[in-house]
Amino acid sequence: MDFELTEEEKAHRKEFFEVCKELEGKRPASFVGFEATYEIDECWEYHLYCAKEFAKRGWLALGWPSEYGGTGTMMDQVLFAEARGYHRIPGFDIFGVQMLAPTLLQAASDSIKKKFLSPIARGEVMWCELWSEPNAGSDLATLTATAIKKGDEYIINGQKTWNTGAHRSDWGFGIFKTDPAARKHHNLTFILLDMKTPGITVRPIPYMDGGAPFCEVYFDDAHVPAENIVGQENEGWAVVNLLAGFERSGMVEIMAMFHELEELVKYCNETKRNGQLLSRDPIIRNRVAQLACELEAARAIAYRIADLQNRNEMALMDASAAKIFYSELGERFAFFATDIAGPYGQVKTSRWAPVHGAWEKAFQECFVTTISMGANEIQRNIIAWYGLGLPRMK
Amino acid sequence: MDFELTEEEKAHRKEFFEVCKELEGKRPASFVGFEATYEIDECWEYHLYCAKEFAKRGWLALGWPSEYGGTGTMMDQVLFAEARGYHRIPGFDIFGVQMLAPTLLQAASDSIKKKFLSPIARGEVMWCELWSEPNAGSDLATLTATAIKKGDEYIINGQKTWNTGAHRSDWGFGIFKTDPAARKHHNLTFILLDMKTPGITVRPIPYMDGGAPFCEVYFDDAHVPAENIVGQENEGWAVVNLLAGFERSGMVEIMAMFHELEELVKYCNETKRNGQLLSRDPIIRNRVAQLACELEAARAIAYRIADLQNRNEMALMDASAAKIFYSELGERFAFFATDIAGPYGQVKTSRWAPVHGAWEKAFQECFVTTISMGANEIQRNIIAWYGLGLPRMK
Amino acid sequence: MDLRFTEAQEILRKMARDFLATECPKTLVRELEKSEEGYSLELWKKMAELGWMGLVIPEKYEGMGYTFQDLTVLLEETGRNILPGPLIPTVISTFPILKAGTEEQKEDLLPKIARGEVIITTALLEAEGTFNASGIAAKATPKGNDFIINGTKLFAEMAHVANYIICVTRTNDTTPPEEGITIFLVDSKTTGIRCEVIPSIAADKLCEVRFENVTVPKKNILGKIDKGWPIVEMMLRKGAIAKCAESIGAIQTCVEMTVAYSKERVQYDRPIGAFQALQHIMADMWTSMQTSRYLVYKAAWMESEGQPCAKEASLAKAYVNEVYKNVGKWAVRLHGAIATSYDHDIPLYYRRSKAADIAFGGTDFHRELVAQEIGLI
Amino acid sequence: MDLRFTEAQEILRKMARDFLATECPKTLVRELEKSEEGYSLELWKKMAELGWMGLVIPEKYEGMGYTFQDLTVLLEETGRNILPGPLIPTVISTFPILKAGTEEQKEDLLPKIARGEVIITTALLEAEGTFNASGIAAKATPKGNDFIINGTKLFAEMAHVANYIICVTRTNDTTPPEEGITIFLVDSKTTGIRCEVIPSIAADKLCEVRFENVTVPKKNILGKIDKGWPIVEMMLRKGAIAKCAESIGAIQTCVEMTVAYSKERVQYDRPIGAFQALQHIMADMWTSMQTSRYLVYKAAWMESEGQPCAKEASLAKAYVNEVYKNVGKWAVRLHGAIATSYDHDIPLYYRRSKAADIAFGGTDFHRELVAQEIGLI
Repeated sequence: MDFELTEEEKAHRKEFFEVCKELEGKRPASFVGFEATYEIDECWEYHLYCAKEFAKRGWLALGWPSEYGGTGTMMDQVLFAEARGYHRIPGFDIFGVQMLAPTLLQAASDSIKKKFLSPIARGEVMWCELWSEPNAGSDLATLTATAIKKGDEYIINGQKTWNTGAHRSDWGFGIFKTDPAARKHHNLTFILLDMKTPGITVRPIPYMDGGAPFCEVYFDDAHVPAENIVGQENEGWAVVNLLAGFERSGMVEIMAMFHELEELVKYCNETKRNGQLLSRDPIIRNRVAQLACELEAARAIAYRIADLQNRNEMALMDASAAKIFYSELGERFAFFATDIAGPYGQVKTSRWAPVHGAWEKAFQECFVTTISMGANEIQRNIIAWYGLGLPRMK
Repeated sequence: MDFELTEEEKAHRKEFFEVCKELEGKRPASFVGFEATYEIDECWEYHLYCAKEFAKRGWLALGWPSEYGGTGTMMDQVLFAEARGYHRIPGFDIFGVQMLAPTLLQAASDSIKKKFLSPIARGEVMWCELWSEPNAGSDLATLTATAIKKGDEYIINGQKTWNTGAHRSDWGFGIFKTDPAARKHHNLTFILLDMKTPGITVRPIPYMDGGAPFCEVYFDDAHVPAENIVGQENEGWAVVNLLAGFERSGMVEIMAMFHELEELVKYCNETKRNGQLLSRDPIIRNRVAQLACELEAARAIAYRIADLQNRNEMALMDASAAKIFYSELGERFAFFATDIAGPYGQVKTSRWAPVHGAWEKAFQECFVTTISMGANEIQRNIIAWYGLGLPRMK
Repeated sequence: MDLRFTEAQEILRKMARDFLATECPKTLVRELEKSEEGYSLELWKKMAELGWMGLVIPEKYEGMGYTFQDLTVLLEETGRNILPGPLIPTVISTFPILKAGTEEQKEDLLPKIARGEVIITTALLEAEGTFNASGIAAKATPKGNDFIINGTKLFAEMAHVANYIICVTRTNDTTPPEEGITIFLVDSKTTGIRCEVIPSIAADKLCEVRFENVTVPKKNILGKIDKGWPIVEMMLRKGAIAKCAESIGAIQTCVEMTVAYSKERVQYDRPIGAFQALQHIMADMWTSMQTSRYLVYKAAWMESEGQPCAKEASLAKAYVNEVYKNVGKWAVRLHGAIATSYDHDIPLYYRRSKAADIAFGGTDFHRELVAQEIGLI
Repeated sequence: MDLRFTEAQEILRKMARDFLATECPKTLVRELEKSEEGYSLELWKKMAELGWMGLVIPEKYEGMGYTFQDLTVLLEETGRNILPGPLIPTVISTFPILKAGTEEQKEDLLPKIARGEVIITTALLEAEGTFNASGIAAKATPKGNDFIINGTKLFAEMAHVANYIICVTRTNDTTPPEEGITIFLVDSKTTGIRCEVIPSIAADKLCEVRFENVTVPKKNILGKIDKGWPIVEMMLRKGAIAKCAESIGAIQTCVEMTVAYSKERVQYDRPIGAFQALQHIMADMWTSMQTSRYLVYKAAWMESEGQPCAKEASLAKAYVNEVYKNVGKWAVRLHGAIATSYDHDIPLYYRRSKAADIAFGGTDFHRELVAQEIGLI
């Protein structure tokens, strides 16, 4: 067993960190937490800028086959994620680069690959995911939005919701009922669509903290070319499951928390309460240390997942475990950091707020990771049913 | 809303505490935790002695109708429980006095009441419960031990298990299948039986810590008079449910923990580590305080239950909540106290053990409360289904 | 012992519940969050008509003469519905006047408070953010018949609309921290006072209040010079219990809404409330609510009866702080994405769980008080 | 990076697993718990034949010359099966000899250890029960070519059967506590040593060892006079990682047994493993196991590579301590009453979770080390 990186990997990692650190210097002050990417104009601009910076180095196509412009290895993806997470740099479209691209590489026709991969690698087209509906959250089998084929087009009607950044994105990939008569799991098609298509209306949903990372998307006779599908018609379920496997790498979030831990330590080392530095309070020392333990445990399992993926092995259970663990660690971190800050823990971004209000923001935004990307309750089912082989109650 | 006791209640409470305190002085050193009652001869003798002391004051019949020798009120039961718990005094047979007696009062024939209540009130007959079987733990509907009527007797065959103190007890009450052909819940009869009946064999089960509070009981053609049943034949399920309602008062356990908390505080105030009293360690102060909060919360809900029961109102949800809460608090208490003791936390009763090894013992015996008397998972179902009205999955 | 509400309390509860349901819908709550004032004058006047601000003020000062326990019964309802505005600051700031005010101060202020004409708040915390006396640095210096106050107070709730501010100052820094504290009743219009709203998670209009050479007449001292800290402790104790009562109401709403939603929301062909894992979480939410409830009721009763209850107040606050945040978190998670929306009611409660935690002392502050009370030396 | 075991490690694992399954059934474990010695000489000899005690001893001293990581691979298996006896005390006590022993000491002792002829343990803790240097009061006083040791050591595992005791003594009490510590290699047969077994939750034969005017020749010092503490720190670090590896194996058994039992045990007409509330608990048990596992592997790898890893060792120990106790607790609860029986295997693991927590430093001890390592001043 060997945790050592190769010399080449070390060199790459160094470069990823250097570039990200440099980009950090250009980050707008309003960028507090990744959700800001979608919420604030200057943050979205920054995202696009970073994307270009990454693209020109080939970093949006790490581990891809060289015929589609790929560079580097699967391991580079992991190391790059570490750097982006630690320095909290956007520019990496999780929908396009992380989820769609590997799905297309495995499941799409040549023409689709040729058409869509290159703009993703160039950081030119930003994507959103069109998954959930008001009555279909965790349970995608009850979707109702339809795409009815008419000639060489699909006519799309219905509503999607909780679409991260849909109001910013150029294109979307989604799943629609193409054969309302067919049986469950064999009536859905995975469709790529231009978000500027007439008949598509996007409305941001105000988030509890006043931001708006999520949207509702309405379809009213939106016409989409029939060629823009991935996989077979009515067999989109298989594509969704494939894509879901690329969805849950926690490395970015974990490394972002590492940075937050450093900020927390700094805050404790600099802030006095009752005439004593917070860092001298044994209770705080004890709890911050426990956060550090959990964070290191999260990173350890993220490496385990990377190791499996590097060998193209399945990481189903570990990925679910990691997702549960880092997302709930995020909750604990937010609760604990706002506690440490005392009365300042409730202050929103302003001159009174510690660390730009990041902790108060985290207190509310922690749900983005626990609820999204397969709610943790679903992840626990996955571990129990598919991992531990426990019987599924009918 | 009024938490004040009446003058009479205060006087009774004072007397309960005084007598229990006096009895505490006569307690053998080997009595560490209530389970010792059944495990150690001199502790069982002490139990019998205390029972007589209580009986002569009428305290084993508190709240009973006067025709059966009852004294005092339902509230006195609660106050008496506080005193016994706080001073950790046995002598109160939870099976006979707490569970069986009120069941008989509500559901038994006059002849049964006449025959069995008085010996209970006099502290002369000790009871055990014959409930679970190897394949029927939480789910009593799958019981298999049979009692087949033959003339004016039942012939009992089969096995019961996890019977607390069965090897010490004079009589047992149990539930047996009397009509193997009838449908579920209408084939069981609630039977009282003399544990000296030929054909009954009792074997103590060694507990993980080396004690033996539980037993297995084997029935091999044991003949029991048919008159010794409570309720109707084949309708024992209703009696079980009635009895279960008397099972879950946590006041004794909660008050025992209050005493343990005082011992813990004393230990911290007297014990140095790293040249400093444990009580000066802010981490310990913080955690002991949290235990105190939870303990007070447990006592508060126990009073709530007493208040409901005093008015003959149902306390189903609250009783389940209290049981979950105090039993898991017991786990936390045991974990935390053994942590505070550092390396001494692992020491069994001996000259090296803090507080006579009570915490090490609690580390193992905490399961007696979480698992027994309706495992906490079952209690959570009760709250969810019957309390919150959540749908039961088929 | 009778742990039921009295008949009068049941009437108070029901009236409050009905009133708030009609007069303080969640649309108004959200509107007030975004408003500058943070309260509705119209609603405030109606509350005054119901006697809420004067609930614990004796009848001779135009109050209702109710008990502290009755107040907590009301606050459980305001917490249940959410009632933005200066009710708690005003009511809690009334206690120092009742306790330590001169007859003149009482006669002047109490009727106005009861009539809803005067809003009061307390300015206690400063830069260090501690609830200990050592954190009080704002200085009051005697000058003739006046004192001159200098310093900056933080997190004074609704100070921007208050008519009076109870300002906790240091008048002696040669003594132990608790023994040099003096409390002033300050007219908020006095020259030298500047107020700024700090943006906060509950949008509850916590203010920075700067005192720059603010002249306050000696007769505006509440209690005695240098002897103010016990009064602050009394306010913190009553405030902690009051906040707990409010939290119990909020927790109950979170539990009820979550249970109700779980019965309606269908996923995988059944209401999500049929899933055992979620059932057990809801059972735990209920259990933590119910264990909190009687802990708080006990403390409220003791305070109401005038029994010493510093321990009980701190036990309750330390416990309920964590329960509210945890129940709030699970309420969001069991609702799923829908409850992350600003327009949903659950996050209104969830965000307030953090504010409630902080108000009148956070968990660790109260745990330390508990540690002292249970005899840890 | 390749987080798979090497082929040699897989062979070691498999051999250990098969060997222990045959040679160390749970009946033997329970028997040894009740025995006076606490280990089986027969088994010990077989283990020696497999080279376990000499695993990390260089080949020139008749050892196997394996790495520290290989040792943790073995210990994961001994933890998985439970192996009572002095393997960990002996192996961990070997490191000070390897690190600081003279060539003479090495040549004398290491082959005997490797051959299973010598059992060693370490006597570190004293009355205060702290793992800090300040807790070392046992005094070693020079006298000619000897030192005279006086003091009482506690919790020295298997000292009652050890041939040698590594005794950590104070030789200077005018310096800071860490700078006056000297380590002696003491023959356990020396006059003045008395040993008594302390009854403990894991029945792992922790001993009180009293030193009364025990004469030890100067040449038995390990390392240098007054410079022993860094060696203790090294032992605590390696011991912590070793104990974590053992714990991971135990945790895995608890998870596997619980999952398997839940598939078999039928209640309410279905295997209890079909109940979602229990499924989620088992999913959490698995998650905590797996997050622990790679944390421990990382620390073991760093230690094995000679990289500084005080932080990683403490991170792992602080985390795994709690995971093991918690998984053990849930293993009992999900099995139900059956697992409260002394004759069931689960409580063997559960009881050991408390002993594992304490060995080489409890959770709070290691959290404090972590706090220092992450830069809290």
